[in-house]
Amino acid sequence: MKRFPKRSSIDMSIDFMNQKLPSPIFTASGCAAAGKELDQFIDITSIGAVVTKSVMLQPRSGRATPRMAETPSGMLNGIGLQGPGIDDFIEKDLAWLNQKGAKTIVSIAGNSVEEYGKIAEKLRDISGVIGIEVNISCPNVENRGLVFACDPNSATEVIHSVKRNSSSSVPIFAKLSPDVTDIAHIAKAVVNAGADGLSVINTLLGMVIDTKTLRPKLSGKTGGLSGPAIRPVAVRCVYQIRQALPKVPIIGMGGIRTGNDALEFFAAGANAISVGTMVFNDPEACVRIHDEVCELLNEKSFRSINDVINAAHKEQI
Amino acid sequence: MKRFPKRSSIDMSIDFMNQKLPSPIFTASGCAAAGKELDQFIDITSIGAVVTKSVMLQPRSGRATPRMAETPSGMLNGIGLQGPGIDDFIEKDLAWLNQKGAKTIVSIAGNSVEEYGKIAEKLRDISGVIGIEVNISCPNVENRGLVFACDPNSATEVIHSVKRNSSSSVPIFAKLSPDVTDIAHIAKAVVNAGADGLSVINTLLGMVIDTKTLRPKLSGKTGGLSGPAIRPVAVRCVYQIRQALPKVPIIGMGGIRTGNDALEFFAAGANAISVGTMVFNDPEACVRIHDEVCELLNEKSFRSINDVINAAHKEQI
Amino acid sequence: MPIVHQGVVVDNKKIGSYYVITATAADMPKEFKPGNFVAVAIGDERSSLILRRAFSIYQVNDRGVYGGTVDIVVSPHGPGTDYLANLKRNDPINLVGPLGKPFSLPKNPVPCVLVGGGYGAAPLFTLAEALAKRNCRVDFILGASSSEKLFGMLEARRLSTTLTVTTDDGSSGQMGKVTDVLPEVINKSNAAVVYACGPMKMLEAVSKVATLHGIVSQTSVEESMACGIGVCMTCVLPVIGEDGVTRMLRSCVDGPNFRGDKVRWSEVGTVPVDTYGAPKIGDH
Amino acid sequence: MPIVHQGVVVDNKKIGSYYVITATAADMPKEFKPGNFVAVAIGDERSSLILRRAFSIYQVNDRGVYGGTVDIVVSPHGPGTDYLANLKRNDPINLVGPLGKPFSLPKNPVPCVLVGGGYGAAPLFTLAEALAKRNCRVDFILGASSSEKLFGMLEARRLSTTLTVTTDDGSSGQMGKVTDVLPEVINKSNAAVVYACGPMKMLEAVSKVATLHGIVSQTSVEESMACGIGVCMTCVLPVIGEDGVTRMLRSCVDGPNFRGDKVRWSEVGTVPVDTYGAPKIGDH
Ligand SMILES: Cc1cc2nc3c(=O)[nH]c(=O)nc-3n(C[C@H](O)[C@H](O)[C@H](O)COP(=O)(O)OP(=O)(O)OC[C@H]3O[C@@H](n4cnc5c(N)ncnc54)[C@H](O)[C@@H]3O)c2cc1C
Ligand SMILES: Cc1cc2nc3c(=O)[nH]c(=O)nc-3n(C[C@H](O)[C@H](O)[C@H](O)COP(=O)(O)OP(=O)(O)OC[C@H]3O[C@@H](n4cnc5c(N)ncnc54)[C@H](O)[C@@H]3O)c2cc1C
Ligand SMILES: Cc1cc2nc3c(=O)[nH]c(=O)nc-3n(C[C@H](O)[C@H](O)[C@H](O)COP(=O)(O)O)c2cc1C
Ligand SMILES: Cc1cc2nc3c(=O)[nH]c(=O)nc-3n(C[C@H](O)[C@H](O)[C@H](O)COP(=O)(O)O)c2cc1C
Ligand code: FES
Ligand code: FES
Repeated sequence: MKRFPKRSSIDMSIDFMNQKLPSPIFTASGCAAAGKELDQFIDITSIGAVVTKSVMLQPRSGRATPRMAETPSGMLNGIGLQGPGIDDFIEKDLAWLNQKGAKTIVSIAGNSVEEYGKIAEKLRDISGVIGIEVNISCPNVENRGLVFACDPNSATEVIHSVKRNSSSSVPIFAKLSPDVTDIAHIAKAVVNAGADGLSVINTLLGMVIDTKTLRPKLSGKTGGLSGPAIRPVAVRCVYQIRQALPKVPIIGMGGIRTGNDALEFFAAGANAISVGTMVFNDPEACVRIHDEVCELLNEKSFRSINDVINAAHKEQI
Repeated sequence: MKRFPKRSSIDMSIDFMNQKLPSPIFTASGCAAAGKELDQFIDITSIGAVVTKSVMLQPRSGRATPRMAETPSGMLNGIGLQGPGIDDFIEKDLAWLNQKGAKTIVSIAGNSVEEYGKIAEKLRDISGVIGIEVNISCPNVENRGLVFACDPNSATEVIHSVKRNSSSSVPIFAKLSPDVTDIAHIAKAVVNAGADGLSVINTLLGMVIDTKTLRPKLSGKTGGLSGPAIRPVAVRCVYQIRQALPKVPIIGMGGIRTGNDALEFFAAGANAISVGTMVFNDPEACVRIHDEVCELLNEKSFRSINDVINAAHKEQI
Repeated sequence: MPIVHQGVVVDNKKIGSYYVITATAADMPKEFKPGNFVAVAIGDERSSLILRRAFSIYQVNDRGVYGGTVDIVVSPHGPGTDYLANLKRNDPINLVGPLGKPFSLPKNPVPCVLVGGGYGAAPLFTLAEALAKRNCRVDFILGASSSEKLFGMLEARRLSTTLTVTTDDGSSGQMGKVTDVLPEVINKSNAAVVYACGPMKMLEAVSKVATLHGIVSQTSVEESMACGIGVCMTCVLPVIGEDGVTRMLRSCVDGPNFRGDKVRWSEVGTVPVDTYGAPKIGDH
Repeated sequence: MPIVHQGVVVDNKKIGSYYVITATAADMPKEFKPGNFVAVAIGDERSSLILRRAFSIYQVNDRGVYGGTVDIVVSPHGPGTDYLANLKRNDPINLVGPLGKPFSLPKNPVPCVLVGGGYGAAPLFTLAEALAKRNCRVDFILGASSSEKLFGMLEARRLSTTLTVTTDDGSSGQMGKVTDVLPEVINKSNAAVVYACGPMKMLEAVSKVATLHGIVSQTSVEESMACGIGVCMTCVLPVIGEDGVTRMLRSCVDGPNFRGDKVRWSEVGTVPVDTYGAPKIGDH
């Protein structure tokens, strides 16, 4: 029996760019594949949107195992962007999502500025795609493998190229890495480059040493830290970016486990949120969190999710 | 009854710069005050060194409460460097530590490059001080409040000024912030500036929103994230710095709770470790972890702590 | 000297809306003085809650069948207190204590009024016994929002000359606040000292009344604590010292028991501008 | 369809060095097929361990006094399995299941050899019953490092024509590995299929033997899993497809049961260079 959102008097719908969405709660890229598996547990058309696993131009095997390590209130992952490549993705995964009537945000990743553009090109005029999330936490092979998201210039180039090659009606979200000295600075750079919104945050770079072998546990040595452990960093990033950019749409994420966690992100400035790692713990998480947010807003006698967005920035009464 | 280290065949002593220390396990600055309170639970002369709360030139009241928030497997703090000022510190705290025969690493903090130098000057030729840890995670009032540790130039200036003003026989440790794009780059800069060693890492900048008020929970809005939650980030930082600087002495810290956690840091490249937040959970932690490391080395039939330091960088056999 | 003790739960009784937990505590009872507290760990190393929770010591027994034990009174309202409320007999529980400066006792056998708000009554019964030993007359006032939140009425009656009860909703005793009845109790008993433990607002009001009557008050404050042993500086509040200078004092080691007239109640949660070392520039 | 079920522990029995946990599971038994597994949460929202642990379903009961229940066999050796081993009757336990592709069963009534290493025996008993229903002869081989790590000998005997036991230390059955006796069992029983569950090294050896004898093997692999439901891509291993192309397949949804001759055993833990989409440049 799938879990459906409970009836509630709270208006959870949001105006997401030019789209009306039933809920501000999305999946997180890489934590929901392309929606099909989760649809056994929840009705994926009942959540705000399905953010798909970052897809690249070519099929990718990803990294060798071990690809993950558990950490206190979190996990480290180094999947290496395993995926079918954009053509297969459109033909199979996107087709399935469309036939289901799901709202899809396609996450894309590339090894070069050009590759990002090519993928965006392929997604032109494909129905069902309500947004493109640009995962710039990838090493730029043309720049000593420096991660795009950590360099304002490379980040800018990527967004330019995606924007140029995709249809103007589809909003572009730049997904930012917290592993930078000044995330608000990067945020401004990508928005100036044409990003319509921001996804905040990607994982933190971390390492776990296997004390049996005294070597890094992941085959890729370092990996991305996610889960409740990183929530305070994610909330801080959303807050800082909202301070710097009062109007830009933000999809907040990072360790969201409960409706109360989600509320922290909305108050900090998120217009929508993604639930990632906690889906592994609870496949129904997106719908459960939707219900929990409704209950909390009810207790606080708010009417709509819009009543709490940015609340932390308003002056204390 | 204080907890003393168990007898063990393992040689846990380290050559720390020009000093021989009985254990590679230290307290962490701000998590042990000036040793006196902890000495009720453990004999502070039995651990490697007491790293004292960062002291400034003048007495400081610190911030208003709330100063802390609990987070998943961690905590957020915004104390605001409450302290007696360097003169009182030397007269009372350091005097007590010396009379006890403790090995002390004095952590210092300043609002300006000049202030760091003045504090270092005051510590010249004061006995019992085996090292100075320079907490550069402070806003530089002369540079738009930009944190010294986040800017290679300011960091360099601070280390210069401390080095210039302190006696050459006392090693200087620069304590680095993980909130930077490239921590190895900062590490190289401060070592070139004369730092004899590095302390890695300070807290991550984070925020918790109180969902009752929908406002930041800490009076200072943001605070420092610490505890097991951040351990994978800390291990990664130590590993990256060891890769970049094969010889520099590193004091590793960040979420160390058990002997197994400590082993991760030693393998990643730490020559010594500091235990911070987990002391709040277990006042005997420093000694317990010492014992646990001994047991683990025994099981692995190592003879000395030096056998595992840097192990993760050696080629897999 | 405080100790770290890995103990077990001997008993967990629900009384009103509270849970009275008895835990083995080795030598803590020998070290105990009225007003001390214990810091309790929430779960083992698998727990995501790494900070201890502070609880006043309600009773101690230094040579029961289980050796030394301590009793605490838990009011469940969050993850830590909920966890403790659900503990069962023989469950492990890790305690650090006894912690904090105890109540200071009068040198002479003067009358004392003890005011407890809700679970704030917990530390007052061992205090009453200590005062009785010094031949001090003890009058009790217990207050709460409603009757099920009153704690220790029978004991309070047994240990006192008079017991006055107030509840906000009048569900038991007199309807109102403890401070509505405090002046009369002070006058009738000729009290020289008022001891109070409960919500900060209550402590503020009590110390005001005491000052008005020209008598001393000892208030047991409740500040959020990360370590409980004096090393973290999270539990501070502005207190005026002997020298008239206000300092941010740690309630875990300099308190939790402070002279009411020394605490700058209206400025708790701030750093008064005249505080020693108050920020000028570049605070962080 | 798998479900998320907040259940309770009905029973937890220690057997040898294992713990057999019976948990309420609502409708999972109805959905169950031999070879499925469940993903079990380690503690509640207070727990710092957020990833579920995977366990083969050992038994199911779809209409007991507690409604549907599932049994799992837990070998404690780390925080998660230790936690489960300590669960008591009526403790809450959260399950997701049934998960994974079940064993594929032969169309015809051919003889089958079932090989279980340690707790790897757990999924083989429901399989044996299913095979018996199809009139397949079943021969069992159980192996372990030593006798207390053998699981389900009595059941194995009851459900099979022959049972052969091996232990590394000879503490019970024949001293040695399951593959020392497998060839003879295959020959004697004229087996057409070998089913195996246990350590990866054992599975590799078993599938080699099966291939040598020109028969099929079904191996149930054990890869570290973060989600168990197919969304995270942590549990992959290189498997050759119908089209002869090697892909990194998810053991949680494409497995855990694979044809032994299709798994590139010696390259598990690597990405073979000829794998579909294998890295050329810029992998991360
Ligand atoms: C000296 C002292 C004595 C106390 N005595 C008792 C007692 O006898 N009985 C009782 O029920 N409670 C007592 N308290 C309060 C008790 O410590 C808190 O209710 C408890 O820590 C809340 O934890 P939680 O996880 O349930 O709630 P949460 O609010 O989720 O706690 C989150 C964090 O905030 C801190 N915190 C929250 N509320 C308080 C508070 N009121 N005081 C201190 N820290 C807080 C917790 O320590 C924890 O770190 C005392 C507190 C102090 C300082
Ligand atoms: C399909 C499948 C069926 C299984 N059936 C059983 C069974 O019937 N009985 C049984 O005792 N165990 C079984 N296991 C293994 C069991 O899942 C692990 O022993 C358990 O996850 C270890 O958790 P831990 O916290 O105790 O150990 P840790 O080693 O501390 O676990 C840390 C992390 O690594 C993962 N992990 C560690 N070892 C393994 C492993 N061998 N396999 C998968 N993940 C691992 C854990 O999931 C966790 O995320 C099965 C595993 C899989 C994949
Ligand atoms: C296993 C795993 C795989 C991920 N893959 C991607 C990915 O392909 N693209 C991406 O932008 N983010 C990816 N992420 C990051 C998440 O989308 C999210 O930004 C991050 O995990 C923080 O949110 P969380 O704590 O809720 O998981 C991945 C995270 C995990 C745990
Ligand atoms: C309450 C608190 C106060 C701290 N104060 C200081 C400080 O004064 N100076 C400093 O360099 N680091 C300070 N730190 C950071 C710690 O020394 C340590 O670098 C960090 O907490 C990571 O280690 P941990 O996870 O073991 O606590 C403080 C940390 C905490 C939790
Ligand atoms: S709680 Fe740490 S100093 Fe008081
Ligand atoms: S465990 Fe997540 S895909 Fe298999």
